[in-house]
Amino acid sequence: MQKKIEAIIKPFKLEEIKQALAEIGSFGMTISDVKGFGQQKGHTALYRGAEYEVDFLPKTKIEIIVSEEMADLVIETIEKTAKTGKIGDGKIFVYDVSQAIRIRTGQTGNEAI
Amino acid sequence: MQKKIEAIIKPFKLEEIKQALAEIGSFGMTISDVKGFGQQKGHTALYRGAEYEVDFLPKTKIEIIVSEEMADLVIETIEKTAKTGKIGDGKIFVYDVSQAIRIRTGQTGNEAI
Amino acid sequence: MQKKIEAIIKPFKLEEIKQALAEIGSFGMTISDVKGFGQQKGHTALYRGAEYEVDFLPKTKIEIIVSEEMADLVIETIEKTAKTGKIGDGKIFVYDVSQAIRIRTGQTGNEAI
Amino acid sequence: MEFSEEMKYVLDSFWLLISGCLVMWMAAGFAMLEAGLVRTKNTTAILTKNITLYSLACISYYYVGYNLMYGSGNSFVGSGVMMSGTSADGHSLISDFFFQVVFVATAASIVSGTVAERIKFWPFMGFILVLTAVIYPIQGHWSWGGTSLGGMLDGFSDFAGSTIVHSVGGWAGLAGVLLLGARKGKFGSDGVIYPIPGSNLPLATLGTFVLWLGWFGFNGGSQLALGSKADVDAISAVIANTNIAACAGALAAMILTQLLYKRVDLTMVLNGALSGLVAITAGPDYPSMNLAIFIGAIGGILVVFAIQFFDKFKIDDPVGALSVHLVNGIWGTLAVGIFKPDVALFAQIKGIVVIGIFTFFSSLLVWAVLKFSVGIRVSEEEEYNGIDVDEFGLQAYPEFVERQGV
Amino acid sequence: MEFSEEMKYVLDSFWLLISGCLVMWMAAGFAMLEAGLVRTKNTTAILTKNITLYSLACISYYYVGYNLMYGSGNSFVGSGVMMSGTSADGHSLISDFFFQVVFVATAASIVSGTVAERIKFWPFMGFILVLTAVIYPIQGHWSWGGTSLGGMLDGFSDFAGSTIVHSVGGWAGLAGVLLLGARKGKFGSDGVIYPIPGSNLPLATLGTFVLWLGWFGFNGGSQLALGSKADVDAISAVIANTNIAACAGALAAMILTQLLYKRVDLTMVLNGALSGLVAITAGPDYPSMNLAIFIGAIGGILVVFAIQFFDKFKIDDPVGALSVHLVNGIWGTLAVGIFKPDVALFAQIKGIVVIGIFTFFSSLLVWAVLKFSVGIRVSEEEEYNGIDVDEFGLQAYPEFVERQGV
Amino acid sequence: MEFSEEMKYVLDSFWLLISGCLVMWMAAGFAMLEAGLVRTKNTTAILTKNITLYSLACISYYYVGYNLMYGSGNSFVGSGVMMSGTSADGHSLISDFFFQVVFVATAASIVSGTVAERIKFWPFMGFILVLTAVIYPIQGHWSWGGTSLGGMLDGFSDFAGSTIVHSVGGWAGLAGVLLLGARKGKFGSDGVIYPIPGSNLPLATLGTFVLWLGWFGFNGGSQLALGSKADVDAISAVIANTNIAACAGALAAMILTQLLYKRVDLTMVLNGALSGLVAITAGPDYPSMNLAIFIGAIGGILVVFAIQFFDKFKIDDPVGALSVHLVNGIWGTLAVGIFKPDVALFAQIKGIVVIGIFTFFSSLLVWAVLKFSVGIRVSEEEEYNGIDVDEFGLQAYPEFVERQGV
Ligand SMILES: Nc1ncnc2c1ncn2[C@@H]1O[C@H](COP(=O)(O)OP(=O)(O)O)[C@@H](O)[C@H]1O
Ligand SMILES: Nc1ncnc2c1ncn2[C@@H]1O[C@H](COP(=O)(O)OP(=O)(O)O)[C@@H](O)[C@H]1O
Ligand SMILES: Nc1ncnc2c1ncn2[C@@H]1O[C@H](COP(=O)(O)OP(=O)(O)O)[C@@H](O)[C@H]1O
Repeated sequence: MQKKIEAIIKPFKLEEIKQALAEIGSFGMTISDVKGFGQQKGHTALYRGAEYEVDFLPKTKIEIIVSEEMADLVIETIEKTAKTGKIGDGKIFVYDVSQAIRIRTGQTGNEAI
Repeated sequence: MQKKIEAIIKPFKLEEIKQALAEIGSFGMTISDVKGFGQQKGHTALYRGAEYEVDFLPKTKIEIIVSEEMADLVIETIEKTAKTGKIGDGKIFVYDVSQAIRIRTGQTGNEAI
Repeated sequence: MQKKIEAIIKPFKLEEIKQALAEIGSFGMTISDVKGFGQQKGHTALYRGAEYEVDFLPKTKIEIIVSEEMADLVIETIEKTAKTGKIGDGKIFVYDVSQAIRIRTGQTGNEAI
Repeated sequence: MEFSEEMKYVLDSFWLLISGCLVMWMAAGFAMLEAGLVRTKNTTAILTKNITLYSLACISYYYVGYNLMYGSGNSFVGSGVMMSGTSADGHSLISDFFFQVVFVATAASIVSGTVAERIKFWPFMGFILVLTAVIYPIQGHWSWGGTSLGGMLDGFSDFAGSTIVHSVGGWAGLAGVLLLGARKGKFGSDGVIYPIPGSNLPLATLGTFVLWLGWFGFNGGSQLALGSKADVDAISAVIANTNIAACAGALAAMILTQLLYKRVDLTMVLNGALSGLVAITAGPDYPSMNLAIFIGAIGGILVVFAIQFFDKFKIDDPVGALSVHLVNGIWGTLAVGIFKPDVALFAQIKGIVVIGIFTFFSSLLVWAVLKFSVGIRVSEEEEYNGIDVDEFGLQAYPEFVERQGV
Repeated sequence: MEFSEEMKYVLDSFWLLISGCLVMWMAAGFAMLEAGLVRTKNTTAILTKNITLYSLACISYYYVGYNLMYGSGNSFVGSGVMMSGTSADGHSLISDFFFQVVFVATAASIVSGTVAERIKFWPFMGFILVLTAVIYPIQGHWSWGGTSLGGMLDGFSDFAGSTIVHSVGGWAGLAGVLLLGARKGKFGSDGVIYPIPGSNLPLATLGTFVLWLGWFGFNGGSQLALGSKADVDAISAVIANTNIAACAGALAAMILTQLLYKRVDLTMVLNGALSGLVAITAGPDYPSMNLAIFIGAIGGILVVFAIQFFDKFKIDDPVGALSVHLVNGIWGTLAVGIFKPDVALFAQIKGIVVIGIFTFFSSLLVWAVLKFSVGIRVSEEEEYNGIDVDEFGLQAYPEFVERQGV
Repeated sequence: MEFSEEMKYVLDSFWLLISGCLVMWMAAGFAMLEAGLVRTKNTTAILTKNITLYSLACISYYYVGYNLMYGSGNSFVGSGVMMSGTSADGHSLISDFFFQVVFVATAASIVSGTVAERIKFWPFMGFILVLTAVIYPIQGHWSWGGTSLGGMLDGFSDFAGSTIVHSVGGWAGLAGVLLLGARKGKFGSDGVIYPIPGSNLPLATLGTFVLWLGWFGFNGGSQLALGSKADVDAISAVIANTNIAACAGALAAMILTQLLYKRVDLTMVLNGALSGLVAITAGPDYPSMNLAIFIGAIGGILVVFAIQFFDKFKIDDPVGALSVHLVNGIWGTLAVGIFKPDVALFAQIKGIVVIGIFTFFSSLLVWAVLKFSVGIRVSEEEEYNGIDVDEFGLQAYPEFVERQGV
């Protein structure tokens, strides 16, 4: 079985995480731009004399599908690398994958990723 | 255990939903821009005399990870707030989360969210 | 129960897949822009005489929630249509959905999708 | 014709043509400024309006307006005979027409900014037709047309149009806004103001620079002659004063926003520069540069407070056109009365009021007729989706992903 | 030199310089217009082409073209001796060169729009080299060079180049398109047309305004003299007519698209304004403003139908350059034959046909040589990915997220 | 005044005004170029700086700089009495002031590009104040002010300011960069260079075209007279040479980047065109077009290598301003010594060195005072988040989604 690891991180940490993951031999990931808030809130901005709230902060979402065996190592690596110790560092969520297929070859399961 | 609540909504409902969720004490969410269609289809546009179909309509995706206990309340709140009664209001999908980690502290499970 | 089918494809295949799915009677999908790499790596670019790596390639993510019965047919259709045989064709991942709700009507389960 | 006379004729006409080209260029400036200050979803609409209103203004002013303004007629309105002949006294008649027509287009552009993001296209064009063919020319007939409205405007002095062009555009826009209402989501209950940031500040900055450049023709050309030492000296003063008033307006807004908001607000700096330009326009010829700096700086200060003032009264003016053109058009005209030796402040006030009342109420009438016949505002849904998609079927940046309510 | 003669020399040369600056500015207009009407993925490519083609055109025209065009030589082609000396009859020779060179660049810019989004860079530059050094100058030698091609073009009248510049650019582009084919995905089977919207309409609008302004130099400068009452009167008429023809073209396209599509199509309005400009260019000096409005309006109508026509015949012209420059270049030249008293329609037709055939077939030959030697079209994959990334390694908006096939 | 004398007065003053308008337009060019070459997150900042620095430069030069430069005073610095009177010898004094003031703004604009993306706003404005009120005028007093610094600069020839304007701007910027350091993330350890692509190439291209057009006024106006055959012939040569040198610079960069990188790099082509312009500026009046092409082409080549050179020495210059203005300012000034018959190369070198040393060290002093008092660099976090959000509270494109670290 495979696991999906979904990490919401500070955008500028992406490069570092990518390299750290390459080193432990995990390849393949999908990323996207998201916005969010949690304990870290947005800030107040001012436009032409009127105040307004910017609630959502830019974050990057990383999605990695790995085999169950690799999952812990990948999670640990992300955790370590993404951490700055400051508020807003982000979260990691893990899900079960019930099927994985490589379109080009039709391979499934761990061979697909 | 935690649940992931994924709601596809009309973009202009986001603000309202954010406030409604804050009131019931749920904080933390991640949003992203998506496009989609369902029963609500796109429309025909015209450019320099030639017609074309715009199939996908802009939607906002909200992702919220909550504890199992909170899940129903959050779902209900989104459902109520996002509803306009008109076609294209969107969907809510719920998934199991097998692990949740707060990167900054290493906390897991309900403490992570 | 419903399944979530998540396909990461080459962007220019989207149109074709949309049509193929319409033919087998699946409607409703959500798409988003993502970037990723796997076996297909990025390329080297040059800006003002300095080289740099473009690691991530643009991909499109399709998310479709279908009833368990339909899932295999949808997967097969995507697989067939998205395939070019060249590296970077993408992946399909499948997950369990624990709940699905149509906001407009409150319908749940297979009726919601 | 004697040689020296001919040279003067050539140079005077030529200067009108060059100035006219510069003023025409202001149409591009308005288009860019406004496109930069509205939201992406209404950008195609504002671009379309700006290019078509310029086109319509030129044609309607040719067929009707120019003669209502400069035709003999009576003291209220000109003759209405179509422009004819080729040479007027001392310069080519057509060069004069070309220079004048770009002015009327400027007045019309001001309106488009004020009513942006919610007006329907065709009623808007209808209003522009009346404004450029009738309203603007009639009040112009009194001042530049020389009739003084039967003496009422005696002594009124407006070199290049702080009142006659800019505040006329402002009054016409204000009348529209009052009947049109604010954009959805701009004003909350209990007096909260939700800012709606402009979508493309480089475009807005470009537009400001374009207007700034064009203004050298707007004010410089209003000398209406070039071919003598006195004329070129005057034009030099006009251009240098125009430039430095804009600088002063920008710097004043820069400093004031830093003091008020603890940050320099670029959109206010842009509006500040434009305010300096509008303010100096009524009299760029007489002041020393010191005074031009003062007049421009007051313009830059006024615009910041005016924008807050209009917001407070829920008068929603997306690009700040009222604060720039109406408020500073008035200020600039008053300044001539205060500072120019041979001009009476009272004559200036009378001019501002008479022209203001005429323009505001005639505009209000036209807007009202449009509102209660065909309607002037897009539907709520159209406004939410953006006028571009619903009314024009064309997005301004179709390939760029936009933030949706984020 | 007598004083009055010297003044005329000064003013005439000066006017060529100012006009040349305005026409040079049109290079920016084409760059912005085309960058706004292609997709983001091909924007760097079109920008690069526009700035380098202008540069190449100036240099090749200096070394070769100018003399092929204005050198004595025979009735088919000029002498080919490099431009020399400083003053021509009555004005500075270099000012004349500067004014002429920006014209050839204009013709070249038209081609870049037509073949956009799929042409390879270096073969394109090769074509531009031949066009600006040889093809354009040879046909220009017949008309503006004054040889009349041994009498064949007697009576042919083209004031500022509706045919000589605009339709020449159009024919050269058409020849290219026929050998190049349509962009992938533009035409489906069974006649379906998939529109490919331009990516940045503010840029396209800006480009249109820039061209409009530049056109005052393009047409006004073609009077080639300023220093007399007759000249400045003529220039006044030229500029006023040029302006109002553009207005009429824009309004005609506005009304027509509303009638045909139930919506005003901004890109058609932009093309309409440009069509009015191209149409008036063959004879902006003689008509009344009424007639100029008519000529421009027909231009605005023609362009709408021409775009549909080319689409129907699967001739893929991303920015509408053929419809604007070729079709309206022809219309404008015909209009002179129809309306100008001393010009025969038949002479106009002969000129259009002779110049058209020469330009089209010589261009076709050059394109064909390029196609069958180095190839002119990027690979399918490159076209899909965008020329910017694959050929130029540089995205135009690298930080903006774009929609991918959505 | 005799008629012919008066006409000359009119034309000379007029030409200064028109040229001044064109040079003022360069402020827009710098704003667009720099806004296109920085990242979206610092775009509001660069726009704000460009419009406010222009405004500040005009006012500080009026109150202080103009008289330090042109006032009698001693051989080191002018009198410092505020500009007064209206007509100077042979032309309007104010037209001269207007033309001069836009030059000082150009020098200041160069600095803003060099220190972009990390400088604090207010200290930057402080530096600009000193540069435009004191540093630029003092060195200008030696050359254009005519004192020759007591003979030290005898024989130094700089027609329109390759050294006096462009490399002065470059030296001032270089001093700033050395104290400011590179942008975070530009240079890795072990010599790796991480390119930071500009965010909006159409804007950068537009800026280049705007500068190109403005340069016709910059160089052409530096003839300072128009009203005689000799003058207009000179201006013709100046403008044609200016144009073709830019073309040559663009083409040289195009070819060189193809050879070096196997791709044409648009940003280098833009810098190449600008380099040709800077290089010809020291002497656009004397060369043949052949020579102008040569000078411009060397400029286009130099800029490519200079950009790599500065990168190698970790001197981070986001828009390439040092390579364009400093390096080619020097090259252009040397070229006059090499090619212009009556100019000694040694006098040129002396001029470059003396002015360079003075400007660099006085700038360094000012930057140092600012650095060690209020600080000149934004915080690391501010730099990461972008100056727009943190310092200006305003995004340039608030609705567009940007790539985050992708
Ligand atoms: N409950 C949640 N559900 C979904 N996303 C969340 C949740 N909580 C946080 N996030 C995402 O993680 C990001 C960082 O969370 P935050 O609480 O600010 O940081 P930290 O965990 O360091 O306190 C948020 O911006 C948001 O995108
Ligand atoms: N089966 C599906 N899978 C994934 N996303 C869907 C599915 N059905 C709908 N959606 C998403 O939900 C949005 C709203 O769905 P739609 O059917 O139009 O509305 P409604 O539920 O009100 O009838 C769609 O635009 C799409 O993004
Ligand atoms: N392990 C993974 N986790 C998440 N996404 C992946 C993974 N592997 C590949 N992808 C996504 O799928 C895309 C295609 O994968 P790739 O391996 O390049 O193609 P192929 O499967 O044809 O060899 C990638 O660009 C990436 O977005």
